Amino acid sequence: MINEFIYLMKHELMLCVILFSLLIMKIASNDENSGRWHLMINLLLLVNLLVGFCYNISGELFNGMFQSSELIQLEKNILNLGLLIISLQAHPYTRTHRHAPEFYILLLSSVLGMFFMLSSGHLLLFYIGLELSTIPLAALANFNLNKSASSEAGMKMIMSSAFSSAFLLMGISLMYGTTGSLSFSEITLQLTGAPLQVFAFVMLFVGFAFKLSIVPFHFWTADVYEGAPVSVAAFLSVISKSAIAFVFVTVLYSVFESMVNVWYILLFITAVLTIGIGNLFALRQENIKRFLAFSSIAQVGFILVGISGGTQESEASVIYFLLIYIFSNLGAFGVVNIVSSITSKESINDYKGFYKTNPALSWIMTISLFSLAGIPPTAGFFGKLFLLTAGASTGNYVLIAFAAINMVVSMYYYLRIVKAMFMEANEHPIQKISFSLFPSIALIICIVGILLTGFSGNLYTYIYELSIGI
Amino acid sequence: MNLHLLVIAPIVTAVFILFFKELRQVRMIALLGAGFQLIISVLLLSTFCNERAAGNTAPMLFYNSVEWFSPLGIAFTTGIDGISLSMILLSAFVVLAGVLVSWKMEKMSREFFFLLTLLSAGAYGFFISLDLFTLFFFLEIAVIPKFMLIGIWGSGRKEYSAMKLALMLMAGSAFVFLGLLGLYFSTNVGNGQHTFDFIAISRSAIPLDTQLLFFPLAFIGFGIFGALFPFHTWVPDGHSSAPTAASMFLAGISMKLGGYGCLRVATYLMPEAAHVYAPYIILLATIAIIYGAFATMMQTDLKYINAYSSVSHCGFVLLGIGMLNETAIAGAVMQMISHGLMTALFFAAIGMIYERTHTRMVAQLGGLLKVMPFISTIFIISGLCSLGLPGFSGFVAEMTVFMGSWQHTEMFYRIATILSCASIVVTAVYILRAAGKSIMGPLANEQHLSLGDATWNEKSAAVLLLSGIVVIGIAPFWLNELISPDVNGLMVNIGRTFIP
Amino acid sequence: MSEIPLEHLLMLSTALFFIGAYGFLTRRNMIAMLMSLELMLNSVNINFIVFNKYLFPDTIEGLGFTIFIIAIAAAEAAVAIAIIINLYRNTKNIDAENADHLKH
Amino acid sequence: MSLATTIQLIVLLPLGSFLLLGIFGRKYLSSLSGMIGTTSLLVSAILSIQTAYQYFFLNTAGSFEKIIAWKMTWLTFSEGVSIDMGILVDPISVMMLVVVTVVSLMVHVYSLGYMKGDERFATYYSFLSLFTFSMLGLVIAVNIFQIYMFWELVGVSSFLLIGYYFEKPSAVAASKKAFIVTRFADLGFLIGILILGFEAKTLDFVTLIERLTTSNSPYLVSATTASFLGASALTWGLLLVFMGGAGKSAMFPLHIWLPDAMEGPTPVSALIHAATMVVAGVFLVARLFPIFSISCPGALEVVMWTGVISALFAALIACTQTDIKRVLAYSTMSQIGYMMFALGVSGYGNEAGLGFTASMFHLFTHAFFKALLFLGAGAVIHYIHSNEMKDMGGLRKSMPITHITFLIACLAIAGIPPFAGFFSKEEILTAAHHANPMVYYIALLTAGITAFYMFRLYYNIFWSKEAKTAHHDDDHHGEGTWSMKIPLLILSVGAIAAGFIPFGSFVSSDGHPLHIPFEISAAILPVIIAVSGIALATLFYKTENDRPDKLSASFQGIYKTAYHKFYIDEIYLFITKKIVFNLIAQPSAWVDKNIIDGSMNGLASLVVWKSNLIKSIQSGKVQDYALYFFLAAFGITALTIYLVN
Repeated sequence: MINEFIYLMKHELMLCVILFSLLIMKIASNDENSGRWHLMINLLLLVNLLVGFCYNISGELFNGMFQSSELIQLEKNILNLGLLIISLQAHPYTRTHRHAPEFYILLLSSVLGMFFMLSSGHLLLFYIGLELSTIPLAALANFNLNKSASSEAGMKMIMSSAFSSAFLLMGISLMYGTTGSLSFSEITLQLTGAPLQVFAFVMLFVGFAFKLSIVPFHFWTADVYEGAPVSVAAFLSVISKSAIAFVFVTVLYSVFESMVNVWYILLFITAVLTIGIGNLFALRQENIKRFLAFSSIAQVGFILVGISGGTQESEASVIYFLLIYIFSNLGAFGVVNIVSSITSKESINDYKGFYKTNPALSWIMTISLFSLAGIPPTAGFFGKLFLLTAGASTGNYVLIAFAAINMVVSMYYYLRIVKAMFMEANEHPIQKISFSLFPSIALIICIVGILLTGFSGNLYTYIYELSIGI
Repeated sequence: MNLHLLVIAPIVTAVFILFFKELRQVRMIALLGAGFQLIISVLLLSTFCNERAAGNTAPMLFYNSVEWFSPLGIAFTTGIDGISLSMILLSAFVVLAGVLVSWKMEKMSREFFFLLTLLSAGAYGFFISLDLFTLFFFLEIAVIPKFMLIGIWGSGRKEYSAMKLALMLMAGSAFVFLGLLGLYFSTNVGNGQHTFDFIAISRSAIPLDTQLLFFPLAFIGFGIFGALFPFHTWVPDGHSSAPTAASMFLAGISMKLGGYGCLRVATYLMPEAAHVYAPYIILLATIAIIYGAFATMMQTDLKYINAYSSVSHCGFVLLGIGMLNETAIAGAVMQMISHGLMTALFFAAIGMIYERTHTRMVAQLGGLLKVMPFISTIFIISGLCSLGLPGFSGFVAEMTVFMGSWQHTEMFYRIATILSCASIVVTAVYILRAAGKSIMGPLANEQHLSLGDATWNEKSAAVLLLSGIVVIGIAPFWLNELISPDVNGLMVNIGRTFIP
Repeated sequence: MSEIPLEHLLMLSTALFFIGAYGFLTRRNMIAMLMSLELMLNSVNINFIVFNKYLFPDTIEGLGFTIFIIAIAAAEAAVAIAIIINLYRNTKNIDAENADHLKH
Repeated sequence: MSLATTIQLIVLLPLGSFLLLGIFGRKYLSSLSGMIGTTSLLVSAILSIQTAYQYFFLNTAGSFEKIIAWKMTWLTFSEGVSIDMGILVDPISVMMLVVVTVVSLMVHVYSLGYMKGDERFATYYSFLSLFTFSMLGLVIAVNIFQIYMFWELVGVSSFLLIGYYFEKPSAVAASKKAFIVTRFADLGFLIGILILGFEAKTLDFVTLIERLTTSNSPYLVSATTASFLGASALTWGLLLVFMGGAGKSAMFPLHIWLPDAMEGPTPVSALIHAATMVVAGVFLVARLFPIFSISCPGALEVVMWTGVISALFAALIACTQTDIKRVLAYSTMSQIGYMMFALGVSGYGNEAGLGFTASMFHLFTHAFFKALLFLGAGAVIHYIHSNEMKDMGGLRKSMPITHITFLIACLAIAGIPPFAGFFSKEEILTAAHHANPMVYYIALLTAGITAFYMFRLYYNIFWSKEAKTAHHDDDHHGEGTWSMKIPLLILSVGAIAAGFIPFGSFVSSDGHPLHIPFEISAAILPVIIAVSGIALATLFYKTENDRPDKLSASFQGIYKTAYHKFYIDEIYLFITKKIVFNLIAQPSAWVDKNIIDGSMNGLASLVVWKSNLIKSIQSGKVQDYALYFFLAAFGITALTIYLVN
């Protein structure tokens, strides 16, 4: 019994252990910013990642409120991996920051919230997890305490998320009113498709949409990314997005399965909007963080296309894509992180002639961007095409055609940066940057991931076997 | 014989290149790699011919399939027939020549040769894959290196052209992908599973309305690669801004991906739709041929001249395909090969001239025959080849297309054919104008007197390509024997709804 | 004493929700915005309690949820106010209109 | 040696020397190249004469059959339809073998002296060999496509040789003109081939002719019934093929390239633009003659009129030209006109086929005296360093051999017995007389004019005033080396003797020997006219006087038009420059640049414009965001509920 409990909640428990040890250290020690300390925390996260892989069993706790399966644990492991990469990349930033431990505490508690959300079998736990993952992020967005942009970002984030959670709660309450239960299994049985229920569902959907920054609920995204520290922006765009997407797929496919006609319409509309608007805004960005924000919005649109398929392939493709997306996006953010934390240059024009001074970084950036754009042989190619293939299974080729054409548009702005780095001259290019071990490890992980994940058909097959679909 | 070698060899070469920095080492490795590829392809040819001679009439030889993304019905399936084999040979020739002409690429040589080799890997992969997804994968692999090659090492409005090329080709592949998805979902291998397997799809009867929807997508998609009017505008800019080797690859290989795809994927897999759309294809092809030729007349830049003439010549490929009969399709395949070699040679010659005189403007050139006899001779020869002189490959290909086209008795087809024939006159006009001004005539610029003739590497590149051209031109029968059985094979499918 | 019908209470909560939303959208002062947010959350609370009492009296899921909402709202408000204070430190005002340096 | 190997050798020897000289000539054996080329040609000339001897004299059968000595399938289009390479031996091909090799040999020898010291000596000889190879391949073709291929090769080697002095813009222009005009004609040829091949389902001459001549054969029936614009497919096919022939043979109105082609070295003009290549058109018509005359007399009519018009037209122009090579060029054109209409008036089979024989006969003799004329002119130019009559005169003393031979040639072309031209021309006129009096009288007139302008030329060169360039005598090289004189002598022997060959017993339309009775009565009138022409010329040009100017003044209008070649060139220029370039090429280039490319770029800019349009919604105010959120939430709800129900 007890060890089943441990096995099922091992991810959460592990995180709690790290959190508390951090708290204690914060209280106990006074030189929390030494290199030793950073090494330690990253090692802890590595351990955390590795622990995630052992004893994968599926079951449920607290009579169904907390449930776990191999798939969920896989997703948690993916998140852990991303977390590790981010903490490695954050090194140049945190090393110079007064409150490094708080940074990690907030980060980890947010991840903890995501884990709860992932394993939630009950709307209450889901809600708690959601808030737990959101609120610390708002604080993190504000982590450059004396930068006005940063605090503006934090403000925008907390305000909009609170506003959206009000809608989410409204949806939950109505769902409760119409089904008489808050646990997913119960709700599934009670769905009738009555208008009020549809309304409730749409409100839930909106809550998700906000977190996934689906157009038209995306407005906070770009501002927050721009204002927040790069590592936080990376976390927002990769980890929290993937977590929500995982939950989204499970909720749609297993809980609201019978409402497929409703959410297909929703997905169709929002996917078109998300891809289109995301691209149109990404086209005209000059700040690279903001650019990445909008590009990630567009990426979400593709995820929606994949989800709309509703088959086992769809679920597998979405998870597979998110894994690849973590590598690709973190690769790009990693470079941006290093550049901005060392030279504090964040405009795309600053990257002109980048190749002359930093060939390695430029290649990493290029490969990551190619992967985001879906250009072979990078993994992004496979990820994106599988999403489209999954989406096409509904026979709605209009959506697919739209997405495919937008892939070309996105190609333009990704290549634009490559062009800036390789082809355009610049009298004051970014100087030669030398950076510490941690970020380079992170970047290497990303590149290896980008180059290998795509070709590993077995990985896809593995995910495919775990996933259920409708 | 394992076809994977064709893909592995370039990739290994590319990886090796990354380990070196000096131009001397890098180009040596690239050269070895390219030579090795050529050797492989020739070996492949011999084994292929033996197999066929031994009476192996399987549609695809050296068939081999490796599980990849089995849930999605994607496998790494490879195999070749005469058509793809000839394409592989073409690529091998062009790659080797390309490496040779870019022998003195000082600027960022490592990256240059790396991308060049990667590009060839894409081409080989495309020609050997029998799985539509893999095919598409390699098709796209062949795009982005071009973007980098043009954008970094190009000349003129290089960024613009590079971006334009990349975007248009990507748009093309987007269309292709939609077409492939249509095919994919119209297959069924039990319990709702679909497959990308080429042969399986070719055997499955695809409903006509599906074909009518997806044939245009696939055909236009590949057509953009193959300079289908009016989606050809990347060709002039791309070719003219690209460095010599890249232009050679573009014209010699990339545009062939398009033609090959139009034939193999679009037309072969969706024959009924092909018959429905044939008139439109022929219309566009004819426009491309005649209009491309006339547009060429007005060009003043040697590379633009050749680029536009490529539009015109690739029109013959699409014309042959659109005619949907055995002779014409055989002609189209021949034209692909011929055009590949010839245009590559032409671009090589132009590149050599440009390297020396630093201009490509016809007006600023003149009397080069006196200064650089070899290069000028090469220039004239490739010009003569492109105006379809007997003894060179162009003649064989074009005549085959014409003979095939003439077999349609409808007035529309006849007019299309006559117009296409008329283009050979226009071709003669612009080729002779270019040659007459820049190669013959009085010396335009006294400084040119000091210029030297071709170096050994340029000579060998030219001779390599020239040998291909001449061999096909003198003895077309072997090429015909190589491809015609497989064209027959294609016709079994394509002709299955042929309305005489 | 006669019981208040469910509909009325629902109307109340709905009204409260929209009043809150209106406040959130119109008030310039961020603190005021937070307060209107509280209104929205409370309307949700009313929903939960009402549903619980009228439709499913034999469970207490709704009531439990309410408690959690209140708690989390408090936490949210705390963080929000902290951030607002920080913003005030940096820009010397807490007018939502003026916090628009990140845009387009 | 078997017939096949002999002829293969004849053809391949020049090819060999072409490759040898073309690849290694410049560097290694530039001095030897002349000898190499000449020897290889000598061998093939001997071989071809021997072949002719075998074929004509050791032939036991009563008639001369078409023999396919050797044949291979070169490229298969569809079953039955294929390009074959092979050797077709029949009277005309054998005759042509002899003509080509002999004249070519003469030119090779002549060039040894004429081109001596030229820096691209080797290239020159390799081009000559290339031409000879292609011409030989043309005459032995078994397959209409084979003839087309060598046809093109001949064209390109002519292009290369005209443009041999590539630094002279005029030479380059002339070579381009020659190639493009003939190319245009070949377009017709090609389409003609497509039509004939499609109708007859074969490209082999023998089968083709057999299928399209045997009455009520299905092919013939379909070919004659399928009609387009009033004419049957067969007529179209033949006319288009003839268009090709007319282009090569410089028939009106496709003749404009021939005069300019004189920019090439004179020996080249002698070989290509007088004796051999330009008669390819005649040869082609002769090759397909059975089809013309049996199945499609209409087309033959066209051939005849084209020939007649060209003959007269060219003769008229020739009277006014002052560049001696151009005069010769126009006389060539006019003589070929003779051959053409001779074919045109001919029928098929024994007696009716007189015209055919005559035409071939004239082709044969013409080759000799015209080559002779050109080589003579070459010698003169070599001596004077000018082509213009006004720079010449009184050269009979300083270059006696040239003078004599040139005179012989002039007499021959003027048709004075007993020289070669007399016999052939006489036959042609007889044939025309039988067939069509109209043609006959025009032909007579032309004969007169021919005699006139030839002697105008002759007197202007060798008599009349003293040459301004007489002071050359000290430094000059006389008449040139013996290598230049020997060919003149040999050819003049030909020009005298060739007429006595009983040609009809060898070459005839159907292969059966044809005995042509020589009737004095018919010969008298032409001779009188020719003599009067000569007399007139003597009167005007023997000594320097002002009669010519008076004459030209009195015929002001006609003279000017003739002098300007009837403005044909100008018409062509108008069509190409004004219409093709300005109205077709430029617009298409413009459309491509602006409309098509513009639309592609327009797409891109449209997207950018859109993105600028919507940038304002990202206002940066959190409350706006909340508002959008609010509206979107309820909007989507409403929409969904609406769509679901």
